[in-house]
Amino acid sequence: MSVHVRVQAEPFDVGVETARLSVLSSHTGGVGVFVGQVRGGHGLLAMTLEHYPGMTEAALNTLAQEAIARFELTGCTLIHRIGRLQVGAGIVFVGAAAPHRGAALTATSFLIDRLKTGAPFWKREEYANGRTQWVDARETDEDAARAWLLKNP
Amino acid sequence: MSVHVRVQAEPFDVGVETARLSVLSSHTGGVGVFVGQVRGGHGLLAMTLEHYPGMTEAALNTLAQEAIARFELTGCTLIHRIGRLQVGAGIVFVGAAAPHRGAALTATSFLIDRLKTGAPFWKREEYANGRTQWVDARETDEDAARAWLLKNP
Amino acid sequence: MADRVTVLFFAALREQIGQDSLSVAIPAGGVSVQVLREQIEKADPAIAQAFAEQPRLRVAVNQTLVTFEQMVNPGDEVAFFPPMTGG
Amino acid sequence: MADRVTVLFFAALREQIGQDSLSVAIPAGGVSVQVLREQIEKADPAIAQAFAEQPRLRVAVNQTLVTFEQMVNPGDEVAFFPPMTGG
Repeated sequence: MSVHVRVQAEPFDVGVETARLSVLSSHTGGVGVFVGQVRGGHGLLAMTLEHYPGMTEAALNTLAQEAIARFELTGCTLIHRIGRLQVGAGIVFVGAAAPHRGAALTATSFLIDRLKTGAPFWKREEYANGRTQWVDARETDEDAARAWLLKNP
Repeated sequence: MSVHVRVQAEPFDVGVETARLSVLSSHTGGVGVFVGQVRGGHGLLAMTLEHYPGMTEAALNTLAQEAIARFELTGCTLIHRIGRLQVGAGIVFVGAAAPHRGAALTATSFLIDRLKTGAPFWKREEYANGRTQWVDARETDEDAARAWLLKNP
Repeated sequence: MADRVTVLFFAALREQIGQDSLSVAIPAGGVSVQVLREQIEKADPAIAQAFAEQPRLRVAVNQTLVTFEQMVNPGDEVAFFPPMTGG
Repeated sequence: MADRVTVLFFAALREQIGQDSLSVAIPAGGVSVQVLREQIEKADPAIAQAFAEQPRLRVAVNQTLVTFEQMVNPGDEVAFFPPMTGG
Protein backbone atom coordinates (compact mmCIF):
# COMPACT_ATOMS: atom_id res chain seq x y z
CA MET A 1 0.00 0.00 0.00
CA SER A 2 1.50 3.25 -1.11
CA VAL A 3 0.36 6.83 -0.68
CA HIS A 4 1.99 9.64 -2.65
CA VAL A 5 1.05 13.25 -1.81
CA ARG A 6 2.66 16.40 -3.17
CA VAL A 7 1.96 20.15 -3.26
CA GLN A 8 4.04 21.94 -5.86
CA ALA A 9 4.27 24.94 -8.17
CA GLU A 10 5.67 22.89 -11.09
CA PRO A 11 3.53 20.98 -13.58
CA PHE A 12 2.98 17.25 -12.93
CA ASP A 13 3.69 14.55 -15.50
CA VAL A 14 0.55 12.42 -16.01
CA GLY A 15 2.52 9.63 -17.68
CA VAL A 16 5.06 9.38 -14.86
CA GLU A 17 2.42 9.57 -12.12
CA THR A 18 0.16 6.96 -13.72
CA ALA A 19 3.14 4.65 -14.27
CA ARG A 20 4.08 5.06 -10.59
CA LEU A 21 0.62 3.70 -9.69
CA SER A 22 0.69 0.96 -12.34
CA VAL A 23 3.90 -0.64 -11.09
CA LEU A 24 3.08 -0.63 -7.36
CA SER A 25 1.90 -4.23 -7.34
CA SER A 26 1.59 -7.15 -9.75
CA HIS A 27 -1.95 -7.50 -8.34
CA THR A 28 -3.01 -4.16 -9.81
CA GLY A 29 -5.62 -4.61 -12.54
CA GLY A 30 -6.53 -0.98 -13.13
CA VAL A 31 -5.60 2.63 -12.45
CA GLY A 32 -8.16 5.43 -12.29
CA VAL A 33 -6.98 8.99 -12.85
CA PHE A 34 -8.55 12.43 -12.75
CA VAL A 35 -6.72 15.52 -13.99
CA GLY A 36 -8.31 18.87 -13.18
CA GLN A 37 -7.29 21.82 -15.34
CA VAL A 38 -8.07 25.55 -15.54
CA ARG A 39 -11.30 25.82 -17.56
CA GLY A 40 -11.47 28.88 -19.83
CA GLY A 41 -14.47 31.02 -20.68
CA HIS A 42 -15.97 34.45 -19.81
CA GLY A 43 -12.58 36.06 -20.45
CA LEU A 44 -10.73 34.09 -17.77
CA LEU A 45 -6.94 34.31 -18.20
CA ALA A 46 -5.54 32.49 -15.20
CA MET A 47 -6.09 31.40 -11.61
CA THR A 48 -3.86 31.77 -8.59
CA LEU A 49 -3.97 28.90 -6.11
CA GLU A 50 -3.30 29.88 -2.50
CA HIS A 51 -2.93 27.26 0.24
CA TYR A 52 -2.18 26.79 3.94
CA PRO A 53 1.29 25.20 4.01
CA GLY A 54 1.49 22.29 6.41
CA MET A 55 -2.25 21.87 6.81
CA THR A 56 -2.56 21.17 3.07
CA GLU A 57 -0.20 18.21 3.12
CA ALA A 58 -1.84 16.89 6.30
CA ALA A 59 -5.34 17.18 4.78
CA LEU A 60 -4.29 15.41 1.58
CA ASN A 61 -2.62 12.61 3.55
CA THR A 62 -5.74 12.18 5.69
CA LEU A 63 -7.85 12.00 2.53
CA ALA A 64 -5.56 9.37 1.03
CA GLN A 65 -5.72 7.29 4.22
CA GLU A 66 -9.52 7.51 4.16
CA ALA A 67 -9.53 6.19 0.58
CA ILE A 68 -7.26 3.31 1.55
CA ALA A 69 -9.46 2.39 4.51
CA ARG A 70 -12.58 2.54 2.36
CA PHE A 71 -11.58 0.90 -0.93
CA GLU A 72 -9.45 -2.11 -1.82
CA LEU A 73 -6.50 -0.21 -3.33
CA THR A 74 -2.86 -0.94 -4.06
CA GLY A 75 -2.05 2.78 -3.84
CA CYS A 76 -3.19 6.32 -4.46
CA THR A 77 -1.67 9.66 -5.45
CA LEU A 78 -2.75 13.25 -4.83
CA ILE A 79 -0.76 16.09 -6.41
CA HIS A 80 -1.99 19.68 -6.22
CA ARG A 81 -0.36 22.69 -7.80
CA ILE A 82 -0.15 26.17 -6.25
CA GLY A 83 0.63 29.60 -7.67
CA ARG A 84 -0.54 31.19 -10.93
CA LEU A 85 -1.94 28.77 -13.53
CA GLN A 86 -3.12 29.78 -17.00
CA VAL A 87 -6.20 28.46 -18.79
CA GLY A 88 -5.57 24.85 -19.80
CA ALA A 89 -2.91 24.23 -17.15
CA GLY A 90 -3.19 21.18 -14.91
CA ILE A 91 -4.28 21.98 -11.31
CA VAL A 92 -4.66 18.61 -9.70
CA PHE A 93 -3.76 14.96 -10.36
CA VAL A 94 -5.69 12.27 -8.49
CA GLY A 95 -5.04 8.58 -9.10
CA ALA A 96 -5.94 5.25 -7.53
CA ALA A 97 -4.64 1.78 -8.36
CA ALA A 98 -6.58 -1.36 -7.43
CA PRO A 99 -6.95 -5.03 -8.28
CA HIS A 100 -10.39 -4.27 -9.76
CA ARG A 101 -11.64 -1.36 -11.85
CA GLY A 102 -14.63 -0.54 -9.65
CA ALA A 103 -12.47 0.32 -6.65
CA ALA A 104 -9.96 2.27 -8.76
CA LEU A 105 -12.62 4.47 -10.37
CA THR A 106 -14.80 4.93 -7.29
CA ALA A 107 -11.75 5.87 -5.20
CA THR A 108 -10.73 8.40 -7.85
CA SER A 109 -14.17 10.05 -7.67
CA PHE A 110 -14.09 9.96 -3.86
CA LEU A 111 -10.66 11.61 -3.72
CA ILE A 112 -11.47 14.48 -6.08
CA ASP A 113 -14.94 15.10 -4.57
CA ARG A 114 -13.48 15.27 -1.07
CA LEU A 115 -10.40 17.24 -2.07
CA LYS A 116 -12.50 20.05 -3.61
CA THR A 117 -13.85 21.21 -0.25
CA GLY A 118 -11.67 19.30 2.23
CA ALA A 119 -8.15 20.64 1.69
CA PRO A 120 -7.13 24.27 2.33
CA PHE A 121 -6.78 25.63 -1.21
CA TRP A 122 -8.38 28.81 -2.51
CA LYS A 123 -8.61 30.04 -6.09
CA ARG A 124 -8.47 33.65 -7.26
CA GLU A 125 -9.56 34.19 -10.87
CA GLU A 126 -7.96 36.75 -13.15
CA TYR A 127 -9.90 38.09 -16.15
CA ALA A 128 -8.83 39.77 -19.39
CA ASN A 129 -10.51 43.03 -18.29
CA GLY A 130 -8.27 43.20 -15.23
CA ARG A 131 -10.89 42.06 -12.74
CA THR A 132 -9.86 39.51 -10.12
CA GLN A 133 -12.24 37.46 -7.99
CA TRP A 134 -12.02 34.75 -5.33
CA VAL A 135 -13.92 31.65 -6.39
CA ASP A 136 -16.94 30.94 -4.19
CA ALA A 137 -17.33 27.40 -2.89
CA ARG A 138 -20.09 25.80 -4.94
CA GLU A 139 -23.00 24.19 -3.09
CA THR A 140 -22.83 21.31 -5.57
CA ASP A 141 -19.22 20.64 -4.54
CA GLU A 142 -20.17 20.57 -0.86
CA ASP A 143 -23.08 18.26 -1.68
CA ALA A 144 -20.78 15.91 -3.62
CA ALA A 145 -18.35 15.72 -0.67
CA ARG A 146 -21.18 15.11 1.83
CA ALA A 147 -22.78 12.43 -0.36
CA TRP A 148 -19.81 10.14 0.33
CA LEU A 149 -20.85 10.04 4.01
CA LEU A 150 -23.93 8.07 2.95
CA LYS A 151 -22.28 5.77 0.43
CA ASN A 152 -20.83 2.36 1.12
CA PRO A 153 -18.05 1.91 0.38
CA MET B 1 -16.14 17.08 -30.08
CA SER B 2 -13.43 14.60 -30.80
CA VAL B 3 -13.43 10.81 -30.72
CA HIS B 4 -10.20 8.86 -30.87
CA VAL B 5 -10.35 5.05 -31.23
CA ARG B 6 -7.44 2.69 -31.86
CA VAL B 7 -6.75 -1.06 -31.76
CA GLN B 8 -3.05 -1.82 -31.69
CA ALA B 9 -0.37 -4.30 -30.62
CA GLU B 10 2.01 -1.59 -29.37
CA PRO B 11 1.88 -0.08 -25.88
CA PHE B 12 -0.01 3.21 -25.48
CA ASP B 13 1.50 6.31 -23.87
CA VAL B 14 -0.76 7.49 -21.03
CA GLY B 15 0.88 10.94 -20.92
CA VAL B 16 0.43 11.54 -24.64
CA GLU B 17 -3.16 10.24 -24.66
CA THR B 18 -4.21 12.27 -21.62
CA ALA B 19 -2.58 15.39 -23.09
CA ARG B 20 -4.50 14.81 -26.34
CA LEU B 21 -7.74 14.98 -24.32
CA SER B 22 -6.59 17.94 -22.19
CA VAL B 23 -5.90 20.25 -25.14
CA LEU B 24 -9.09 19.52 -27.13
CA SER B 25 -10.89 22.60 -25.85
CA SER B 26 -10.21 25.57 -23.58
CA HIS B 27 -13.57 24.72 -21.99
CA THR B 28 -12.24 21.42 -20.64
CA GLY B 29 -12.08 21.44 -16.84
CA GLY B 30 -11.20 17.80 -16.25
CA VAL B 31 -10.06 14.58 -17.83
CA GLY B 32 -10.99 11.15 -16.46
CA VAL B 33 -8.80 8.17 -17.36
CA PHE B 34 -8.89 4.45 -16.74
CA VAL B 35 -5.96 2.19 -17.58
CA GLY B 36 -6.56 -1.56 -17.43
CA GLN B 37 -3.52 -3.78 -17.05
CA VAL B 38 -2.81 -7.52 -16.81
CA ARG B 39 -3.33 -8.45 -13.15
CA GLY B 40 -0.95 -11.11 -11.84
CA GLY B 41 -1.65 -13.89 -9.38
CA HIS B 42 -2.20 -17.70 -9.31
CA GLY B 43 0.87 -18.17 -11.51
CA LEU B 44 -0.44 -16.11 -14.44
CA LEU B 45 2.36 -15.15 -16.86
CA ALA B 46 0.58 -13.40 -19.72
CA MET B 47 -2.64 -12.99 -21.67
CA THR B 48 -3.27 -13.11 -25.37
CA LEU B 49 -5.93 -10.72 -26.64
CA GLU B 50 -7.81 -11.90 -29.73
CA HIS B 51 -10.28 -9.67 -31.55
CA TYR B 52 -12.59 -9.48 -34.58
CA PRO B 53 -10.91 -6.99 -36.93
CA GLY B 54 -13.33 -4.47 -38.36
CA MET B 55 -16.12 -5.18 -35.89
CA THR B 56 -13.84 -4.14 -33.03
CA GLU B 57 -13.23 -0.65 -34.36
CA ALA B 58 -16.93 -0.28 -35.22
CA ALA B 59 -17.99 -1.37 -31.71
CA LEU B 60 -15.54 1.03 -30.03
CA ASN B 61 -16.70 3.92 -32.23
CA THR B 62 -20.34 3.16 -31.43
CA LEU B 63 -19.49 3.12 -27.73
CA ALA B 64 -17.70 6.47 -27.99
CA GLN B 65 -20.68 7.99 -29.81
CA GLU B 66 -23.01 6.71 -27.07
CA ALA B 67 -20.84 8.39 -24.45
CA ILE B 68 -20.91 11.66 -26.37
CA ALA B 69 -24.68 11.53 -26.72
CA ARG B 70 -25.10 10.75 -23.03
CA PHE B 71 -22.58 13.02 -21.27
CA GLU B 72 -21.44 16.60 -21.79
CA LEU B 73 -17.95 15.86 -23.10
CA THR B 74 -15.32 17.69 -25.12
CA GLY B 75 -13.90 14.37 -26.31
CA CYS B 76 -13.15 10.74 -25.52
CA THR B 77 -10.52 8.14 -26.34
CA LEU B 78 -10.60 4.34 -26.45
CA ILE B 79 -7.40 2.41 -27.13
CA HIS B 80 -7.28 -1.37 -26.85
CA ARG B 81 -4.24 -3.57 -27.29
CA ILE B 82 -4.21 -7.00 -28.95
CA GLY B 83 -1.70 -9.86 -28.95
CA ARG B 84 0.34 -11.28 -26.08
CA LEU B 85 0.61 -9.06 -22.99
CA GLN B 86 2.64 -9.91 -19.88
CA VAL B 87 1.56 -9.32 -16.28
CA GLY B 88 1.65 -5.58 -15.58
CA ALA B 89 1.25 -4.56 -19.23
CA GLY B 90 -1.42 -2.03 -20.19
CA ILE B 91 -4.42 -3.57 -21.99
CA VAL B 92 -6.81 -0.67 -22.41
CA PHE B 93 -6.81 3.13 -22.14
CA VAL B 94 -10.15 4.87 -21.71
CA GLY B 95 -10.36 8.64 -21.29
CA ALA B 96 -13.02 11.35 -21.30
CA ALA B 97 -12.60 15.13 -21.23
CA ALA B 98 -15.41 17.43 -20.09
CA PRO B 99 -16.09 20.92 -18.78
CA HIS B 100 -17.01 19.39 -15.39
CA ARG B 101 -15.47 16.53 -13.43
CA GLY B 102 -18.71 14.62 -12.91
CA ALA B 103 -19.24 14.04 -16.62
CA ALA B 104 -15.56 13.17 -17.20
CA LEU B 105 -15.48 10.52 -14.48
CA THR B 106 -18.93 9.07 -15.10
CA ALA B 107 -18.22 8.79 -18.83
CA THR B 108 -14.93 7.02 -18.05
CA SER B 109 -16.79 4.43 -15.93
CA PHE B 110 -19.48 4.07 -18.59
CA LEU B 111 -16.93 3.47 -21.35
CA ILE B 112 -14.93 0.80 -19.52
CA ASP B 113 -18.04 -0.97 -18.15
CA ARG B 114 -19.56 -1.15 -21.62
CA LEU B 115 -16.31 -2.02 -23.38
CA LYS B 116 -15.74 -5.10 -21.18
CA THR B 117 -18.67 -7.00 -22.65
CA GLY B 118 -19.60 -4.87 -25.68
CA ALA B 119 -16.60 -5.08 -28.01
CA PRO B 120 -15.33 -8.30 -29.62
CA PHE B 121 -12.19 -9.04 -27.61
CA TRP B 122 -11.36 -12.35 -25.96
CA LYS B 123 -8.60 -13.14 -23.49
CA ARG B 124 -6.62 -16.36 -23.22
CA GLU B 125 -4.59 -16.75 -20.04
CA GLU B 126 -1.19 -18.41 -19.93
CA TYR B 127 0.10 -19.87 -16.64
CA ALA B 128 3.59 -20.73 -15.39
CA ASN B 129 2.68 -24.45 -15.34
CA GLY B 130 1.96 -24.34 -19.09
CA ARG B 131 -1.82 -24.36 -18.78
CA THR B 132 -3.77 -21.95 -21.00
CA GLN B 133 -7.40 -20.99 -20.50
CA TRP B 134 -9.94 -18.69 -22.16
CA VAL B 135 -11.30 -16.14 -19.70
CA ASP B 136 -15.00 -16.62 -18.95
CA ALA B 137 -17.20 -13.55 -19.13
CA ARG B 138 -17.97 -12.58 -15.55
CA GLU B 139 -21.60 -12.11 -14.55
CA THR B 140 -20.56 -9.00 -12.61
CA ASP B 141 -19.18 -7.47 -15.80
CA GLU B 142 -22.42 -8.14 -17.65
CA ASP B 143 -24.37 -6.68 -14.72
CA ALA B 144 -22.20 -3.55 -14.74
CA ALA B 145 -22.81 -3.04 -18.46
CA ARG B 146 -26.59 -3.59 -18.08
CA ALA B 147 -26.81 -1.23 -15.09
CA TRP B 148 -26.08 1.71 -17.41
CA LEU B 149 -29.40 1.04 -19.19
CA LEU B 150 -31.18 2.16 -16.02
CA LYS B 151 -28.97 5.13 -15.17
CA ASN B 152 -29.55 8.70 -16.25
CA PRO B 153 -27.35 9.97 -17.65
CA MET C 1 -22.32 -21.88 -57.90
CA ALA C 2 -24.83 -21.53 -55.06
CA ASP C 3 -25.42 -18.40 -52.97
CA ARG C 4 -23.00 -18.43 -50.03
CA VAL C 5 -22.24 -16.77 -46.71
CA THR C 6 -18.94 -16.59 -44.85
CA VAL C 7 -19.07 -18.02 -41.31
CA LEU C 8 -16.37 -17.02 -38.79
CA PHE C 9 -15.47 -18.49 -35.39
CA PHE C 10 -13.49 -16.72 -32.67
CA ALA C 11 -11.64 -17.51 -29.45
CA ALA C 12 -12.52 -20.79 -27.68
CA LEU C 13 -14.98 -21.69 -30.49
CA ARG C 14 -12.29 -21.27 -33.14
CA GLU C 15 -9.94 -23.54 -31.18
CA GLN C 16 -12.55 -26.23 -30.49
CA ILE C 17 -13.82 -26.29 -34.07
CA GLY C 18 -10.29 -26.24 -35.44
CA GLN C 19 -10.94 -23.65 -38.16
CA ASP C 20 -11.61 -19.93 -38.25
CA SER C 21 -13.90 -19.67 -41.28
CA LEU C 22 -16.30 -21.59 -43.53
CA SER C 23 -18.08 -20.83 -46.76
CA VAL C 24 -21.68 -22.09 -46.52
CA ALA C 25 -24.33 -22.39 -49.25
CA ILE C 26 -27.74 -20.95 -48.30
CA PRO C 27 -30.98 -20.39 -50.24
CA ALA C 28 -31.04 -17.24 -52.38
CA GLY C 29 -33.92 -15.89 -50.26
CA GLY C 30 -31.89 -16.10 -47.06
CA VAL C 31 -32.31 -18.00 -43.78
CA SER C 32 -32.44 -17.10 -40.11
CA VAL C 33 -29.26 -17.32 -38.02
CA GLN C 34 -30.94 -20.19 -36.14
CA VAL C 35 -31.49 -22.19 -39.34
CA LEU C 36 -27.92 -21.51 -40.48
CA ARG C 37 -26.68 -22.63 -37.07
CA GLU C 38 -28.56 -25.94 -37.27
CA GLN C 39 -27.28 -26.46 -40.82
CA ILE C 40 -23.60 -26.14 -39.85
CA GLU C 41 -24.11 -28.17 -36.66
CA LYS C 42 -25.46 -31.05 -38.77
CA ALA C 43 -22.60 -30.74 -41.25
CA ASP C 44 -19.81 -30.87 -38.62
CA PRO C 45 -20.01 -32.65 -35.23
CA ALA C 46 -17.14 -30.50 -33.95
CA ILE C 47 -19.30 -27.40 -34.48
CA ALA C 48 -22.30 -29.08 -32.82
CA GLN C 49 -20.18 -29.96 -29.80
CA ALA C 50 -18.50 -26.56 -29.51
CA PHE C 51 -21.87 -24.76 -29.69
CA ALA C 52 -23.40 -27.18 -27.16
CA GLU C 53 -20.59 -26.42 -24.72
CA GLN C 54 -21.14 -22.66 -25.09
CA PRO C 55 -24.46 -21.85 -23.40
CA ARG C 56 -24.05 -18.13 -24.03
CA LEU C 57 -23.22 -18.26 -27.73
CA ARG C 58 -23.10 -14.82 -29.41
CA VAL C 59 -23.62 -14.06 -33.09
CA ALA C 60 -22.88 -11.06 -35.31
CA VAL C 61 -24.10 -10.51 -38.87
CA ASN C 62 -21.97 -8.14 -40.92
CA GLN C 63 -20.10 -7.17 -37.75
CA THR C 64 -23.19 -6.18 -35.76
CA LEU C 65 -24.37 -8.19 -32.75
CA VAL C 66 -27.80 -9.72 -33.49
CA THR C 67 -30.27 -12.33 -32.16
CA PHE C 68 -30.75 -15.80 -33.63
CA GLU C 69 -33.96 -14.62 -35.34
CA GLN C 70 -31.95 -12.24 -37.58
CA MET C 71 -32.13 -13.07 -41.33
CA VAL C 72 -28.91 -13.89 -43.18
CA ASN C 73 -28.64 -13.25 -46.92
CA PRO C 74 -26.14 -14.41 -49.54
CA GLY C 75 -22.90 -12.43 -49.27
CA ASP C 76 -23.30 -11.75 -45.54
CA GLU C 77 -20.57 -12.37 -42.96
CA VAL C 78 -21.81 -14.34 -39.93
CA ALA C 79 -19.58 -14.68 -36.85
CA PHE C 80 -20.13 -16.98 -33.86
CA PHE C 81 -18.22 -16.38 -30.63
CA PRO C 82 -18.32 -16.70 -26.82
CA PRO C 83 -19.26 -13.71 -24.61
CA MET C 84 -16.74 -10.91 -25.08
CA THR C 85 -14.07 -10.34 -22.43
CA GLY C 86 -12.25 -7.12 -23.31
CA GLY C 87 -10.80 -4.40 -21.18
CA MET D 1 4.80 38.49 28.52
CA ALA D 2 1.26 37.12 28.30
CA ASP D 3 0.27 33.75 26.84
CA ARG D 4 -0.31 34.13 23.13
CA VAL D 5 -1.73 32.37 20.08
CA THR D 6 -0.91 32.94 16.43
CA VAL D 7 -3.93 33.85 14.29
CA LEU D 8 -3.74 33.36 10.50
CA PHE D 9 -6.01 34.61 7.68
CA PHE D 10 -6.20 33.16 4.19
CA ALA D 11 -7.54 34.05 0.73
CA ALA D 12 -10.31 36.69 0.59
CA LEU D 13 -10.12 37.17 4.37
CA ARG D 14 -6.41 37.88 4.23
CA GLU D 15 -6.96 40.48 1.50
CA GLN D 16 -9.89 42.19 3.24
CA ILE D 17 -8.15 42.33 6.62
CA GLY D 18 -4.91 43.47 5.06
CA GLN D 19 -2.64 41.14 7.04
CA ASP D 20 -1.94 37.45 7.09
CA SER D 21 -1.15 36.91 10.77
CA LEU D 22 -1.62 38.31 14.28
CA SER D 23 -0.21 37.45 17.67
CA VAL D 24 -3.03 37.58 20.24
CA ALA D 25 -2.83 37.41 24.04
CA ILE D 26 -5.26 34.94 25.64
CA PRO D 27 -5.80 33.71 29.23
CA ALA D 28 -3.39 30.97 30.32
CA GLY D 29 -6.36 28.59 30.75
CA GLY D 30 -7.40 28.98 27.12
CA VAL D 31 -10.58 30.27 25.44
CA SER D 32 -13.03 28.91 22.89
CA VAL D 33 -12.56 29.81 19.21
CA GLN D 34 -15.81 31.80 19.49
CA VAL D 35 -14.45 33.94 22.34
CA LEU D 36 -11.16 34.47 20.48
CA ARG D 37 -13.12 35.48 17.40
CA GLU D 38 -15.14 38.10 19.32
CA GLN D 39 -11.94 39.39 20.91
CA ILE D 40 -10.18 40.04 17.56
CA GLU D 41 -13.38 41.43 16.00
CA LYS D 42 -13.55 44.03 18.80
CA ALA D 43 -9.87 44.88 18.40
CA ASP D 44 -10.02 45.50 14.63
CA PRO D 45 -13.09 46.70 12.68
CA ALA D 46 -11.57 45.33 9.45
CA ILE D 47 -11.66 41.84 10.99
CA ALA D 48 -15.24 42.35 12.20
CA GLN D 49 -16.31 43.43 8.72
CA ALA D 50 -14.47 40.64 6.87
CA PHE D 51 -15.97 38.00 9.18
CA ALA D 52 -19.45 39.53 8.85
CA GLU D 53 -19.19 39.33 5.06
CA GLN D 54 -18.19 35.64 5.21
CA PRO D 55 -21.28 33.71 6.32
CA ARG D 56 -19.49 30.35 5.98
CA LEU D 57 -16.35 31.21 7.96
CA ARG D 58 -14.10 28.16 8.57
CA VAL D 59 -11.58 27.76 11.39
CA ALA D 60 -8.66 25.39 11.98
CA VAL D 61 -6.73 24.95 15.23
CA ASN D 62 -3.22 23.54 14.82
CA GLN D 63 -4.03 22.79 11.17
CA THR D 64 -7.13 20.71 11.88
CA LEU D 65 -10.61 21.93 10.92
CA VAL D 66 -12.70 22.49 14.07
CA THR D 67 -15.96 24.05 15.25
CA PHE D 68 -16.22 27.40 17.05
CA GLU D 69 -16.69 25.56 20.37
CA GLN D 70 -13.13 24.14 20.18
CA MET D 71 -10.81 25.33 22.98
CA VAL D 72 -7.68 27.27 22.06
CA ASN D 73 -4.63 27.20 24.35
CA PRO D 74 -1.50 29.35 24.49
CA GLY D 75 0.93 28.39 21.75
CA ASP D 76 -1.81 27.18 19.38
CA GLU D 77 -2.09 28.24 15.75
CA VAL D 78 -5.61 29.39 14.80
CA ALA D 79 -6.49 29.96 11.14
CA PHE D 80 -9.63 31.63 9.78
CA PHE D 81 -10.57 31.20 6.12
CA PRO D 82 -13.46 31.03 3.62
CA PRO D 83 -14.77 27.65 2.37
CA MET D 84 -12.03 25.77 0.53
CA THR D 85 -12.05 25.68 -3.26
CA GLY D 86 -9.35 23.28 -4.37
CA GLY D 87 -9.18 20.83 -7.23
